[in-house]
Amino acid sequence: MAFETFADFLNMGGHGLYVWLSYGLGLLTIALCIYLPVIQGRETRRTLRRRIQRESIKS
Amino acid sequence: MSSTLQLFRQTFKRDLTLAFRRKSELVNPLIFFLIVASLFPIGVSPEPNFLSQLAPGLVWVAALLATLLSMETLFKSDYEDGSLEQLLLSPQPVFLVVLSKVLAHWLLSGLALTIVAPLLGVMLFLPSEGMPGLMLSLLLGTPTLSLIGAIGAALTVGLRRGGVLISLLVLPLYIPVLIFGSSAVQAAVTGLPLDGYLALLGAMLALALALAPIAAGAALRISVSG
Amino acid sequence: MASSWLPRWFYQLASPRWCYSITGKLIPWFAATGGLLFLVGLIWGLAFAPSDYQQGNSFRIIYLHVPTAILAQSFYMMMAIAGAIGLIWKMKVADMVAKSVAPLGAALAVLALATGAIWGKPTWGSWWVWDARLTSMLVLLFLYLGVMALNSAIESETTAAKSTAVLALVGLVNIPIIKYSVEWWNTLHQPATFKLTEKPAMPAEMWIPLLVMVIALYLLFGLAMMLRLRNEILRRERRAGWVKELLGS
Amino acid sequence: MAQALLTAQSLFCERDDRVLFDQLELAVSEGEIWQVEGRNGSGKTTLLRILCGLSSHFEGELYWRGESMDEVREQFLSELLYIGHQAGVSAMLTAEENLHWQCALHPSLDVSRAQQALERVGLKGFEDVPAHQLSAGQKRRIALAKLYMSRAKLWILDEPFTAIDKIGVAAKEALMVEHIQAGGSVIMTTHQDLSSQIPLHTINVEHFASTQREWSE
Repeated sequence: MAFETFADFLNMGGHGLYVWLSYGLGLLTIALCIYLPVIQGRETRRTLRRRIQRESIKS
Repeated sequence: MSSTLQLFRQTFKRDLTLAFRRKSELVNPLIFFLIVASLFPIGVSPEPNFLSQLAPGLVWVAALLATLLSMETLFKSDYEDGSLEQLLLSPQPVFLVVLSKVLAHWLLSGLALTIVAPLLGVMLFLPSEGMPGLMLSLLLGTPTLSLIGAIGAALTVGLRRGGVLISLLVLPLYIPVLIFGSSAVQAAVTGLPLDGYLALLGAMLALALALAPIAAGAALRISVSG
Repeated sequence: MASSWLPRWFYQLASPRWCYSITGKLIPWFAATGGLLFLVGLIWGLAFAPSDYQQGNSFRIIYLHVPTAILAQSFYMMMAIAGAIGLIWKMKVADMVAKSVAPLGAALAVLALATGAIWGKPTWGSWWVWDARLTSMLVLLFLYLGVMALNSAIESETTAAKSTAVLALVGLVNIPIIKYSVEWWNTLHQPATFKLTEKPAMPAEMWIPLLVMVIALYLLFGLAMMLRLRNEILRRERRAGWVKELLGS
Repeated sequence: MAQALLTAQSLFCERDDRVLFDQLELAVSEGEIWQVEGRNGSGKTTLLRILCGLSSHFEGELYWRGESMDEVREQFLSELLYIGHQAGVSAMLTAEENLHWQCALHPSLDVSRAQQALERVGLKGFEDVPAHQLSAGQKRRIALAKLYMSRAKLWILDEPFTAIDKIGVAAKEALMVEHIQAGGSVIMTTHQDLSSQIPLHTINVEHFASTQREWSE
């Protein structure tokens, strides 16, 4: 462990703002990069399913 | 083989003829070049010492933008009137025609810019020691700009609003030429040897000469088939 | 597909259906190992790795900055190579891979730039410095943006895929030239200052978490890529029988 | 039996989510004139562009003289004359300059016949006039002059008679008959009715328009 206390850990030797800002941005980006395709996928599947149903009713 | 050379020559002649008949397209890049360069003294500072420091970069940036501006027309009218289809249906290699067109285009844009450049140098107080470096670097650098620009022009020829897009595609690729070109001028101003920079510009030109016409030919085929 | 000397999996890859099912099987593994390694690397890098004797704890940004920078570059390579495969073998899946990779690569480049800038503030005293690495990363981002802009400007999907492949390949040839020229330009303009990441001989307790983070991000962004790819496959193959079967039941 | 010059097998093409044609088969032999039929937007131009190799948006196989198109493309191009929707005439060049460049592009065009060809299409006296000063019909005729100069085996003509008067059309028809009698072939689209003297084969693109693989709105 490189830090004595949890407050030290948060403070990062005075560089807390920079470190936590970077990691916050990083986590956000990674989460979005994975989450967005997941909801897009759901959306695509839903519209395609609807189309297929419409097709099968017609024929 | 001789028919291939014949095609190269004919295309070259044709494009020069076309350029001279469309006078405005001929002089527009040059006027643009002059105007852009004169924006800096007005927009930043007219102070001679300051300008002479910036001059190498400014002239190069202006030359780069002027070349870029003129690139869009390279294949546009041929695309619109169907000449491009005829070109692609030629049994001759397409890259050769592209090369010939780029050469004609460069003569009237890049070379013309190179010749006008000393005028800009004077306007921006570029020390006279820098002039040879300026002209040599432009002479070696602008053909590379035209060749790379041809790829961008070929990729965007079928698009209605290709103008802004082509800059977006091509400008990042221009950065190495800009770096070495303006460094060469800077070196000339400070009295350092130029050979290294010129050799690098030459190497980039050689690479562009070898690859760009092929890439542009492929891009034309793709654009026309779309 | 004229030539037959390529291995069998190569042809299987060409099948969107096969690709869809194989990525479906791989995704949970990527998610699990990627997530786990990411957690390990994150905690290790943030809490356990020793702080740098010069930069202090701001050094810990390296565990995000370096992996994203590496990934941004290798994703570009992946995009260009996938594009080339699409051009040469007319492989639809390769086109879809290239298209799925581009936005992720751009996001990675943005992240690398952002973390670099944030790291720059305590190190250099300003948010932005025209450091060689940051500058070439910026140019890489421009290349990504160009590819994405071209792709969205062309209506026909096949034409868009081919055009972007050509552009990505031209960019690929240019990347080493840009890198070299920017580095050289940088040394010319600002004589050797404090570099962000170049450290002679990093101790093991510093670089092992870095390695863990690199692998973790490869897995996570690989996961994101596969998710995008699957959406793309569904969208483009919507008329194929197997998609109807898959979604109809 | 006359050898098939150009063969297309199981062509499939879709545009904007619409299948233009599927399983389209076509075999053009020496001495045949083929007319491609179909309504506007049914894919006639697309088919011609696929056949001559301008468009690669299709699935299926093309053969030239029985060999795969990919392998004999250059040979094919040297025996092809294509006049597209766009005439391929630069507005800023004169008729003569236009033809000379075309001859450089296509060795199958005989440059020594340029003068005569322009006369035949009624552009005598207009050789030195830039094309933008000519009427639409006259511009079209510059492109059609190539028919009189061509040694190409296969002509692919997309609406060649747009803005051409009756006499002009009749002359071109005679020329096409001459061409096929010499062993050439023609594939064309046209809205005009052709004279009944011409031995015409027809293919209707719409017959191959598939509704099976299509999404209805």
